[in-house]
Amino acid sequence: MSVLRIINGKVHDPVNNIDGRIKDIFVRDGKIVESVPEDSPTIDASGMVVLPGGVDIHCHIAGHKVNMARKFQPEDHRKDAQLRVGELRSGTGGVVPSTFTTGYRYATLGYTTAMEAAVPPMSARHTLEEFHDTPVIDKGFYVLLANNIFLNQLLEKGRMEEFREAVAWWLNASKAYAIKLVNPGGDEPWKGRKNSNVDQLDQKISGFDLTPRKIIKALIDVSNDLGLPHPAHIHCNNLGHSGNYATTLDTMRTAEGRRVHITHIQFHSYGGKLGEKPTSKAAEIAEYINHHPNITADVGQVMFGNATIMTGDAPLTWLLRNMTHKKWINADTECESGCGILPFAYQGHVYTHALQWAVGLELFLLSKDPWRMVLSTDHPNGGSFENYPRLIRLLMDREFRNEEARKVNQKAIANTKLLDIDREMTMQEIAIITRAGPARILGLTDKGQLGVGADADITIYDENENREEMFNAARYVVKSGNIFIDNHEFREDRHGRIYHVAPDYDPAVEDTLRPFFEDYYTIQFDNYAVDDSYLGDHETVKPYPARFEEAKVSMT
Amino acid sequence: MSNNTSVVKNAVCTFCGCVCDDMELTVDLDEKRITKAKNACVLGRAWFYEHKIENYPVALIDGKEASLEEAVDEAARILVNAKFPAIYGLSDTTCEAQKEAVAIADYINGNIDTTTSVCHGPTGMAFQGVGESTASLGEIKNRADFVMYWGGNPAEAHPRHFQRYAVSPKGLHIPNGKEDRTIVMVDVRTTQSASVADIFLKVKPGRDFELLWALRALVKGAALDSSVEETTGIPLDTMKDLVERMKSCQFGVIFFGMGLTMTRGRHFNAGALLALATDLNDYTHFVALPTRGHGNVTGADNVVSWQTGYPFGISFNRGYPRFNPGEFTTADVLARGEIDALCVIASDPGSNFSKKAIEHLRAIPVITLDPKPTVTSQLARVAFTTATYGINVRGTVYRMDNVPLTTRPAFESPFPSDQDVLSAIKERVCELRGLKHASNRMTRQTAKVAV
Amino acid sequence: MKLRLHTTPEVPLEAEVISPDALQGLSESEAALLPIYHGNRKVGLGEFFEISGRVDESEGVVEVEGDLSRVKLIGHSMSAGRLVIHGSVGAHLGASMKGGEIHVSGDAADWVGREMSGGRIVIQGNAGHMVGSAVRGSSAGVQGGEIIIHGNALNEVGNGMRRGLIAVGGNTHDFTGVNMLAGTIVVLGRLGMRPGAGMVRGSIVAMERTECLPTFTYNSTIQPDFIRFYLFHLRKLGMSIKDEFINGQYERWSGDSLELNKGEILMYAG
Amino acid sequence: MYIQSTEIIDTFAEAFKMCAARMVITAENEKWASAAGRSVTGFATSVIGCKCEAGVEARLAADETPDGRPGISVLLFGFSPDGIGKRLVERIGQCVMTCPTTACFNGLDGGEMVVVGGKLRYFGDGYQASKLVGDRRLWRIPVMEGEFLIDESFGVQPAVGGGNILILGRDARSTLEAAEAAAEAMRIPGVILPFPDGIVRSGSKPGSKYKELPASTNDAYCPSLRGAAPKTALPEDVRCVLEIVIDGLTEAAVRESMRRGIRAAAREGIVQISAGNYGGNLGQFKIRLNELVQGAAAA
Repeated sequence: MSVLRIINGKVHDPVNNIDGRIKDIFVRDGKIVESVPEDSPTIDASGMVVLPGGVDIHCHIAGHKVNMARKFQPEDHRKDAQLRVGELRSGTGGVVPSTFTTGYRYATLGYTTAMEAAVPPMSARHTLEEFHDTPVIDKGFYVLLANNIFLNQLLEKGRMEEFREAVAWWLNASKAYAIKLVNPGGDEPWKGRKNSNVDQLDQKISGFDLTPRKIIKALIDVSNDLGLPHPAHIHCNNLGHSGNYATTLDTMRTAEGRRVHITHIQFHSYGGKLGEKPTSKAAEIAEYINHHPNITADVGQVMFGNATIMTGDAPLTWLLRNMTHKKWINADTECESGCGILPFAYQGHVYTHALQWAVGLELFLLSKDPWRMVLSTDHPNGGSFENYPRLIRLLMDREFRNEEARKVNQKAIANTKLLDIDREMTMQEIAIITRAGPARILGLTDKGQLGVGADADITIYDENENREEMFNAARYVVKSGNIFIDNHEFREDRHGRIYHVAPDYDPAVEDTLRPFFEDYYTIQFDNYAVDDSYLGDHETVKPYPARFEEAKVSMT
Repeated sequence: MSNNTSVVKNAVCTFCGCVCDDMELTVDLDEKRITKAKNACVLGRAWFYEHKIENYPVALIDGKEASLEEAVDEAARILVNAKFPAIYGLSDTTCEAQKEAVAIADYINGNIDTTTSVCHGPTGMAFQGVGESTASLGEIKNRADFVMYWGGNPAEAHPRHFQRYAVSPKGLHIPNGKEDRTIVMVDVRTTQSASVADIFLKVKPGRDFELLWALRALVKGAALDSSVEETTGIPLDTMKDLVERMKSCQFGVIFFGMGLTMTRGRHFNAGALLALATDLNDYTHFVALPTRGHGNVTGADNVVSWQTGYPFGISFNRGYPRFNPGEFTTADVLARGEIDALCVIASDPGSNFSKKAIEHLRAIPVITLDPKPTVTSQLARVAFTTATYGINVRGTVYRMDNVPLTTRPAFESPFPSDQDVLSAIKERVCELRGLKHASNRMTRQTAKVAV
Repeated sequence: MKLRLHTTPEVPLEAEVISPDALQGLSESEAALLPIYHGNRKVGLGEFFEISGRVDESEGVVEVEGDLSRVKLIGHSMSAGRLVIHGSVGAHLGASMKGGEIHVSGDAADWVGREMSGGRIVIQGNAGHMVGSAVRGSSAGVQGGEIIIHGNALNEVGNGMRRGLIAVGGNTHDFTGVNMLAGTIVVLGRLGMRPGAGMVRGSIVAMERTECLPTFTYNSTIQPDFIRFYLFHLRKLGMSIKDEFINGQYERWSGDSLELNKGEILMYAG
Repeated sequence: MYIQSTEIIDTFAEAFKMCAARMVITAENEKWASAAGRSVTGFATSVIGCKCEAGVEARLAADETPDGRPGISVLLFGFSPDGIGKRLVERIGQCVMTCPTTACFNGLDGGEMVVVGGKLRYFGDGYQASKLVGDRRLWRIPVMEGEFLIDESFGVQPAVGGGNILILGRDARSTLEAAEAAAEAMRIPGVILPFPDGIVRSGSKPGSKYKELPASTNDAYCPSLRGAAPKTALPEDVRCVLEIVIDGLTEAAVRESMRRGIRAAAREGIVQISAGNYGGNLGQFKIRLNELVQGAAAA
């Protein structure tokens, strides 16, 4: 079928220890191969940098909450239209772009894989429908299970076997890729009378004989026991609150050495007293992670400008709403999750926003292992994914970073170590935090690398001292061996692939689940699971322990 | 009735926005009709029994029978030749068909609009202005001890709403069903629904906004002029009592209907109600939901939103979506005589739009897709007969609370699905416009504009 | 420069290039090539308009003639000069306008001066809905400038207005000044229902009494100097203002108590 | 040179660069506009002792004011825009905002803008509201009677202070009569005469034997000190001297005002008309009396 040669490019492929060497890459049928005939179509990448396609480990790009946020903000879309080009569909951009635009714009930046990070099982069908209309990129999603009433009922009764089977059933029923925890245990108090939240891992969750710690531990364990390619993906309790770094450390300790991923950790690295201004505890968090190879994290960098807060942590959004007096969405999903959405803008002159910005950069720069502290803005919570090129420049260019730091609230900057940090990330390190690292953390062994057998997801940039300009528009983007961007021009539209897991489970668990559904859900148990017709081009990533052990070893 | 029958369990009823998915349909496969619809309400039964296969032509051009291919070609030509074409309807078809319709609108640089613009469009606009606190219907079933209906008549429009979701069911925190709930009904007249209400407020016609505003003031403890009793017809003490109940419930919900959104004040009425529910979150957990009419109107909102960023009332005439209700909504572009071609999917504007709009409808080429002849299809240049979604067509539909479900068709139809026809029109449009593999200059095609 | 509509459009035209900014410095033939949209067809301005003369550099005057009621976006984003329209215009006249002046001898459709930030629009006839308002989803409408409608206007005049002045010679329809953040709306006739709903700050002045929402409180009947000041200003701009309005007493209602309660509706009381 | 029997001394008035602001104060009727005007210009005779100089410039008819009510215009002079801003805040706050029915508008276009209403607004204790008309922001400050309306900012332009004439007469009565006539003639648009009804009897010289005092009595012109003071400027038959000080928006206005004053004061009983100066070392403007009189003759 299709073949391609990419010659004379400067290749950064950290998985295969290639750090800026001129190397030719060969592609056949969507994979990297040893060689192809000399007369194959050829891209001469002289003077260019060749990287694996970018992998976004945590973003919000599809599903019910994203779509609500989308139709919520017509005023944001109208400033940023995506024109239709030939058969490529039009759309709108802004902080929460339309689906086609999301696919095209990720690809334009050189990203070829992105994982939607928070989907209640009931919204899985919706998410997959949107994935169908999100072209070019490969994707998958994490399913929200930490506030699932049925699972929590099993947990409080200590029915751990059934718990594991039920989690496996839910992963199958939703076609998810990984297990997501958001503010474990926080939904019940929120949906209850007082609109409250939990703030301690050992606090009793209203209505249950259960604590957040038990939920966290159980889901970390079940992710590992099922051998899922990606471990439990945790949005810790107390997001955004001063002093929350203690909760974050406590959550990481709860893993007891087992594999876990802490997401948008920037939002969880604050000192100070609750209700007062936050301070930076980035150094403490980075230090802990440096010494605990079982832990991986993505940063959740905040970028100045417009953002949209969208999270399963609804009580947090209510707090923010009462501060900003802006329009606000709350959306509860029966028995499964909560959700809050509001438009937001990070402003450099605001102490807290400037501190958040600096904390994120500190986390990147104080972490010793780039494989375990990877790039994200928690799009669109910390800012749009379209900020990545700028973020990369902040990491690679100390002078630029310090210049930017001087433009913002100086009290905030003074409360961080940012200006004392000399580190500038290398191209190889950028290749790790945007490609090789997230792919490895996800257990997507064919992504984030350019070795023989890997997926032919390749991006080629013009070398440019200004890294923001360089990463802003890839000159070539090859997705599954097909050229999507050809010398800065869009080529034909392609669907990406959907990645999901399907761990084995004992079908008997359905007998346990069915009565609960009949009593407390409003859709029939038999209509709940999403069938394969929603997957299209997909890959079931097999859970097997070997893969997990391998990943674990490579990280130590 | 033949012996060749089958039973479809857990079938999905797509008649109204309740989208009940516990139907048990008995199907006569020879006669191709549903003979029994267990669990269906009176409306659902009518829907299931009514849709049998009739001997209509698959397509008509100018009232004459035509082949599917001819009709697709003619439809595509009409749309491609039009300078201001519009596509409308979409609330009674699958999401798969809706996706194709938006694609066509994009490729012909036309308008896309759904029946939302004439039902809960104002709610959509209100949502964009003030947001909303909402929940899936199971949360109401499991938690709501205060349930209010405003400007709707679910007993007649959504007959199973009380029973399945909001009034009588027992739930996690509502062990005794209706006994554990306070039911409040607000309307301008005593409807059949009022009989379930513990409290019924008869608001003066056209005064919903004032009443909502007054309730908001009471919730916030803001200044309130006593003239409100006279304007709304509701005594202040009644309002105060109601607000106390709302503030002190465990979990409250307000459902609202077109009695609110389509009366004077429209999107501001809806906005006032959404804001009231949001304000109440200072005291307790409180949500609000529109009761949506058509079986998949919520799906239309979702599909159009994810593809364009906007829910309805969209123009692609400049090569990208623009949103403006009133400017691009179908009833308005028709009434102003602006569009020069219209494609209607599963809707009948010819029977319910304004006189002026229908006058213009008669003057321009119209394309219809519908399982049955309608007033609009009688006027159409090209009329397709399509299979009925849900009954004959598998696909995705969204319940009024945005929960997606997959339909379980009862029997096959000889007619193509809306998706099939629209997909064929889309392909033909692309051919006619030469969009296939067109040269795609420039990357990151964005227009930083706000015209 | 003069433009005359020579062909009636079959479907609405979108012609934001009809503005002194876009036409400045162009010859007739260059101007004729400026893109406008006839429905979904991009055509040259010359296909619908006869163009004569040039835009003089100092005054920047553009005159337009013909039934422009199907021509949208005239004067969009205009920043300087004068646009004189002999006839009626379509939607979005002077939207996002920043400066200069637009004068229309006939009527205008919806969205006159939406999101305007400076300059002045004068409509001799009536205007449609959404005069000087915010776009859907946005909380901020007019940021500055002046809109003078000699006739009537429909719903949502000044929705989300933040600064500036809107004056209507006749009546307005419902929700005048809804969600106003600040600014001034003067209506020489009568306000429709629910004026000032959700207003935060700002003033709505009307010459006929209307019912206020229950979240507005009657303060007193006073004679605020600023009304005199504004009415004099409007008189200088050519509005016909009766002396008794200038010298009159006004009922002051403050609201909306659901918001800051710093807005006001002032109704002439003789 | 002489006008009739009055000798116009060949000397010059030494005037200074100053800055000025103009308030237009309107009210329900002339009475209250004048009341505000009197009050706001009170104790504003000399920058030396009052930090500013102010006076009523003109009375305005209803059609000459921004809100169509009768009013007055007041000029206020000082040495810096900053200082003028402070004086305006103090004086308008105490004398105009307090005065029934008044409103206070800026009367100068352009120049440097100083914030006045924008500071007084805080009196509104959070209830104040602003109105923006074009680029002009007005503040509405709620008061017990209704509202006080004032411009946020006032223009301050370069101006001329310290124009003067000295009227040297044979006796107190005729000197006062001549000074009154002169002051009457000198009130033209653009100038004010800051002293009581325009006339000052205690002309001063810079410095004093007492260290704290910046100025002291002008002994050379005091009839009673003839012989006691080191030197006198008075001819034998002069028994009374009165001075008229003029501040104006422009040098031309000051000159015109002085010219009119000299003409009106020159008469039987007035021996000389002179002017005060410091030898030409301090002021930026030297207005020679002869030029004024000759210029007028030429015209």
